[in-house]
Amino acid sequence: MRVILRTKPRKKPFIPIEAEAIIPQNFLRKNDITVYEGNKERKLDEIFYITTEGPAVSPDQVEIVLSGETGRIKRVGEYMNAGRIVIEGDIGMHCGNFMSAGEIIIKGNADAWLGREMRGGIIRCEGNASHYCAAGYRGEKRGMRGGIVQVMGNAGDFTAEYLSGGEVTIHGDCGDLPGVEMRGGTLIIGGNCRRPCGNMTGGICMIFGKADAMLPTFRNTGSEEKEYGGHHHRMTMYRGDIANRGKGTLLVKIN
Amino acid sequence: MNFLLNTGRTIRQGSYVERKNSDAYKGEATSLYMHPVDMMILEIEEGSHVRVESNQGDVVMKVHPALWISQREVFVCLGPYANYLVAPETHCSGMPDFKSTMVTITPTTDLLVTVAELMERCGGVRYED
Amino acid sequence: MSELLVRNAYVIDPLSGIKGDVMDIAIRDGKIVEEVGRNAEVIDADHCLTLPGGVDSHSHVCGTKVNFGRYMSPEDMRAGRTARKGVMHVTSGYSVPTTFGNSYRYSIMGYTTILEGAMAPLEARHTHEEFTATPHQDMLANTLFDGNWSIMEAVREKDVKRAAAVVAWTLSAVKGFAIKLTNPGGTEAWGWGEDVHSILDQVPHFGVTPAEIIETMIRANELLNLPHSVHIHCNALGVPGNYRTTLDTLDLVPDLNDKRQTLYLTHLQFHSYGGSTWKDISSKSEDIARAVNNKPQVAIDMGQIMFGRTTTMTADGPMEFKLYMLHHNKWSNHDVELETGSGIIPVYYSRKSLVNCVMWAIGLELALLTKDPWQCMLSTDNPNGAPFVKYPEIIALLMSRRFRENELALLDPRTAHYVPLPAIDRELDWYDIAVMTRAGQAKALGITGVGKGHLAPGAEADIAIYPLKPDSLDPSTEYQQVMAGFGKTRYTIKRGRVVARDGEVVVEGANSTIWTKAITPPEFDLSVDPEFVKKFEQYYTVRMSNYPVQDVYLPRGVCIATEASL
Amino acid sequence: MKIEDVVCTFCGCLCDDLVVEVDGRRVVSVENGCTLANEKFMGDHRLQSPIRRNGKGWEHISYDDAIRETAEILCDADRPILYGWSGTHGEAQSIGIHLAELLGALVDNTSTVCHGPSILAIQEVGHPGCTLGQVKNRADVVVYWGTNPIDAHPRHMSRYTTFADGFFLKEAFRDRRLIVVDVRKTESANIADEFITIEPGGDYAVLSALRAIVRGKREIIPPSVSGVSREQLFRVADLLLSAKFGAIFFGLGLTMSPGKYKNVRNAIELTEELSRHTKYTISPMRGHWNVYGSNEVFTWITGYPYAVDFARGIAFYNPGETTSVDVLRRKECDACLVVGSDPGAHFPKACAEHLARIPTIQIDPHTNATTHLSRIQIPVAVTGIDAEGTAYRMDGVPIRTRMLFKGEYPSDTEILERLYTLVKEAKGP
Repeated sequence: MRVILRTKPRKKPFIPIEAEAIIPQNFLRKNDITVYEGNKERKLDEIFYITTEGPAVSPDQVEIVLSGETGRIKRVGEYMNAGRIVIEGDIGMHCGNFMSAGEIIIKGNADAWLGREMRGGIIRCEGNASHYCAAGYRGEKRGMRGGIVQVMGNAGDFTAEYLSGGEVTIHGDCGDLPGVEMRGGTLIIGGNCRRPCGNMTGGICMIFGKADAMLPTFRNTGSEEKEYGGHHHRMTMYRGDIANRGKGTLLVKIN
Repeated sequence: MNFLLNTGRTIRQGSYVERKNSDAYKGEATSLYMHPVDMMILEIEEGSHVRVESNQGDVVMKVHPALWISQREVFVCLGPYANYLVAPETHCSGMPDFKSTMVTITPTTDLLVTVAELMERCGGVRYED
Repeated sequence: MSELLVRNAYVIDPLSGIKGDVMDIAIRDGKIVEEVGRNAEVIDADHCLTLPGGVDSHSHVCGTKVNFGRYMSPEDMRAGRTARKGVMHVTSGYSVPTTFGNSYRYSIMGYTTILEGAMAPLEARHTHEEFTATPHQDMLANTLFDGNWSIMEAVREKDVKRAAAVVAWTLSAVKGFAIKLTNPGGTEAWGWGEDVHSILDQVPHFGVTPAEIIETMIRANELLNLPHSVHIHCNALGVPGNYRTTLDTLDLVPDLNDKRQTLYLTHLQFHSYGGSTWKDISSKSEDIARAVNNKPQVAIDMGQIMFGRTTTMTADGPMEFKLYMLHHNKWSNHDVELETGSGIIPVYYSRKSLVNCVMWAIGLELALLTKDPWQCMLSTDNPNGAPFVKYPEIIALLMSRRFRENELALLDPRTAHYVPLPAIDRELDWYDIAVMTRAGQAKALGITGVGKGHLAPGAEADIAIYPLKPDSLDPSTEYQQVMAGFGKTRYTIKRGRVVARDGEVVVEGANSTIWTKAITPPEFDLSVDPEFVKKFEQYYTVRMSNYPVQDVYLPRGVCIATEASL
Repeated sequence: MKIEDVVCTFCGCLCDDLVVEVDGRRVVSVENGCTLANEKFMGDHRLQSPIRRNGKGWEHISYDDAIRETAEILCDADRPILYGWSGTHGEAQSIGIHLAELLGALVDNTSTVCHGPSILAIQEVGHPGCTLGQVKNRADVVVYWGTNPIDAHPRHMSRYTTFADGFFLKEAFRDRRLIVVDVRKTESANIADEFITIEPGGDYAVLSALRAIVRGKREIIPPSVSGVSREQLFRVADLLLSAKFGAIFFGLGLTMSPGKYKNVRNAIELTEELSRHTKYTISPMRGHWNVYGSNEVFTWITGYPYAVDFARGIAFYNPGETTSVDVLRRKECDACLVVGSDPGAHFPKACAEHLARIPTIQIDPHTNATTHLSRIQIPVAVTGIDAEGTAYRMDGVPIRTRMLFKGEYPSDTEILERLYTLVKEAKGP
């Protein structure tokens, strides 16, 4: 089954829409799916033109396609456990929160908290991701625990904060403090970043661009070769964060 | 010439904080503290007006020499003038970069504006007692 | 005049000697009366278990440290959220719910009176503000004196009367209810990053021992004729081998009061550990229960832990730091000048942890081995051992050996070597539970006189009707029903008004705060005592005139005034 | 009439020892106060009556009309925000939060642009703190990091630290060591035993280095960290460790610099590391007199200290998403109520522009920058002068502010109660 959701024009286009109901399993039965526009509950067809093609008997046979002005739509794919969501343009915050299986493709940019506390499945963002990509929630000790996040463009600050499992790849640049408080999993940064892995206690972070403002509390333990983008790169290997009894591994390309 | 703009509290700003439309408040909130060496480079005197410009906008301020600040850094007390230059980006922390705005400073003969005028530039309508 | 008649209630009212009679309860203007007119509103209890409203004699629900527990834990807040609905405000939180969350959840379980376990006098105003926002329960505040400089100076001078005068002034100023000693002497030592390890350790700089503080305060309390006894959180909480400190403390207790205990020892589970390290920790519940059984002048509460996530919070700052060193999660601490301290850390009690399994067993053992239910209250030291919403499960465990066996089977198999629980057959009955959850608690707190914990004419009409029919229910096997039944009343009645029904809160509520004022002779009035006034002038950072809690903070205050024997 | 032990409602020190002389509805003199207190109590620049924007000008309106219109605006909005709260007493804050609950509004307080990042840090690692009297009576090492108390909290040093004699420190100024850390040489730095100048944005690295040093890992420290020499770092670490009771105070120098809450977290973790060796506490220098009160009241009602979104009925909290600056920057909200704050002056320009774009109503005693951005302003009494209520000092100690005289203005509580009643009627049961 393919469900196409195209946004209708809105009177107040800047008010965010919360749409955690947009996940494949909810479209199996013709439920009264609702979303929120600010503090008002709306029926799905008040916000979208809806087209449904073909049948499905299980959520993994459902594909949802979102198009139009989708940059303010939050929480799409939250708790998704099967199927596929394709976003033709940009997507709002918290896309793929707690996702455990299935696939989300974003053809534009993703707003903050992409794949927050993700457990499994794949998110692929072809544009840029904003801050806290593949990160956690305030006060919680573990962020993303499993699955794969791939960002073809750049990501903002605090990328993969509290990463505990799974693999996050940012092919472009990251902002400040990627991998901060990281405790497991793998973070790969194809481009440049600042102050990577502050306070990390575990996991592996590899930086194939430049790492500015490296923190003074990482111990250089030699070098190693790593592959990225079809090439082998010589990397300096650091252990840390020493400020925090950390046993994480940080690899930075030798330029 | 480019500078890093830092903002913070001053006792005078605090003193006039409930009189934001007064000349006293305007005087303090438009005071820009700069290292004397930078003032020499810019060829300006104490009390000279400067145009301070960031990627958000520009506003006129009055220069005061200060040895307690490093070269290439300037200080303005927190308030609407400094905030006219500060970007609203918070890095999803909720907190703007109040202490690290890149600005360009050039001498000017333009006048200082009042808080009411500044707010009008933001789309407001001035209220006068 | 409003009248209500509860008909066909299966009543257990231990303080009135009613152990399970089907009867009617008449209510007029918030009080129990002999009879009401024919126009009274009628509730048919349909032979369901009907008890006086629940009383919790030790819970952390309001005040500086509780609120900090919320403040620092957005992850806990999101674990239990409800929207505004009808008369109910928004609630958040699981282990440290918002004030309305606490109030509604307690109310749904039939609780109508709660004692906040620890209030720092300097921050009392905060506790009272939160009391007002806990609208379904009448509230009381244990007031902390464990590290109080004026008290320790009086103890050093062996001046019991002066200690009593300090207590009298302070309780009256901060609208407190009773004396609380949390790790006496230890919280002052923690002001230097130190602790006391036994009741005979010296408190740095003050030249007194915990034992001296405890003995002095017990006598001061009785000089003031306060309704409750001294309420103690013993030294060395949570330390393997600490049962000796607890036994030493029990040995200090004289028998000074014929109406109630002379010392209330709280969350005794945390104080009944044998062994010398976390590796060989064992249960010493039998030694402790034996001492309690031999001393009718003491009362205790369980401090049961239940498996899962919770937040620990106590005035015992040094203990929380030790706990932090074990858990490495987050740690807050808040020392209060001249008075006390506090600490908070989140914990997860796991069935996979032998230590936690032993702790779990000890709490139950204490309740089962204490012969007289009036001496042992049901508690989790909410939220330290578990959030209070676990009470129904604890009740079921105490009433069903089978349930305990099923649970034991899920624990670390080594547990049985360290605890006597598997050999204990006792199953508590409905009467025992009624004592341990309200009557005994009201008696221990000394608030039966203001109409709490019983249903005799003149009592406050605080009533809990549970969907449980003791005539046809066997708690030993049907423990699931017991658990469900105690989790949600059919009716919770507060001061004659139905406040919750079948799990729904139906009124906004308006509670009272109960506080004590001991009237002292003029020569013991510390508000004009030069030494005492000097404390404020020189060492406190708040002026003496700004310290007392103003009446406006107790919109419905109930003062229990006593005549001090000074 | 002279009134003693008056509570100053200016900064988070909440000094309660002022002596204020009042003549009718006028303050005649203030003793014991700092410059800021004197200005606050002696000031007399109130807005006279409610005003409403009328095209390109303004008109005076009645309180009834102002409140009714405000209720209508808020009820009509799909994403209203209620902002401010730190400049009023707890009772008013409480009504404000319940109003937000009723409206399905966002509600946020000024911590959002002061110590919000400190709260985020505390939510990650906790907060080993104490009341200020602990510091006064015990601390032999005091650190001010990214804060300039002489300007922002003028009596902090004389009441609680450097110049305050305490029980265990009879001659404070001689017995206490003072460390000041800043990017510029502030007035406070001038009297420090040790002044550390950090390159802007370098706090995080310096704190990490100090943590490693305290852990005994001196060998990995490079010769210079963010402009601070290794020698000075070692010297400072030794000084910190020599304390019997150390007290660290930090300010916006940490919360506003790059990394924001991660700087504060690092400072807290340094405190925790030091606590393994000796007694240490850390405390944020809260700005507004009752900003901490707003955090407390928010927390016991909603579970969260600031930035709470009730749009979905439940309380949702996620600073960065539900914080005022972000919401205004994204042009999300369609109405704003400001109470006890001046976002026009203290938010970035882009936020002020959005406030001008939407109906903004301000409840405040004075005209300020936000006045010009508003549609309606309702003047109220000043808490601590002609209104009273609860305030929480920066260390959590609650103090009741006093009303010095009964003036002609209604209090925030009265206005908000009326507003709440109207909204409740409009929303139905």
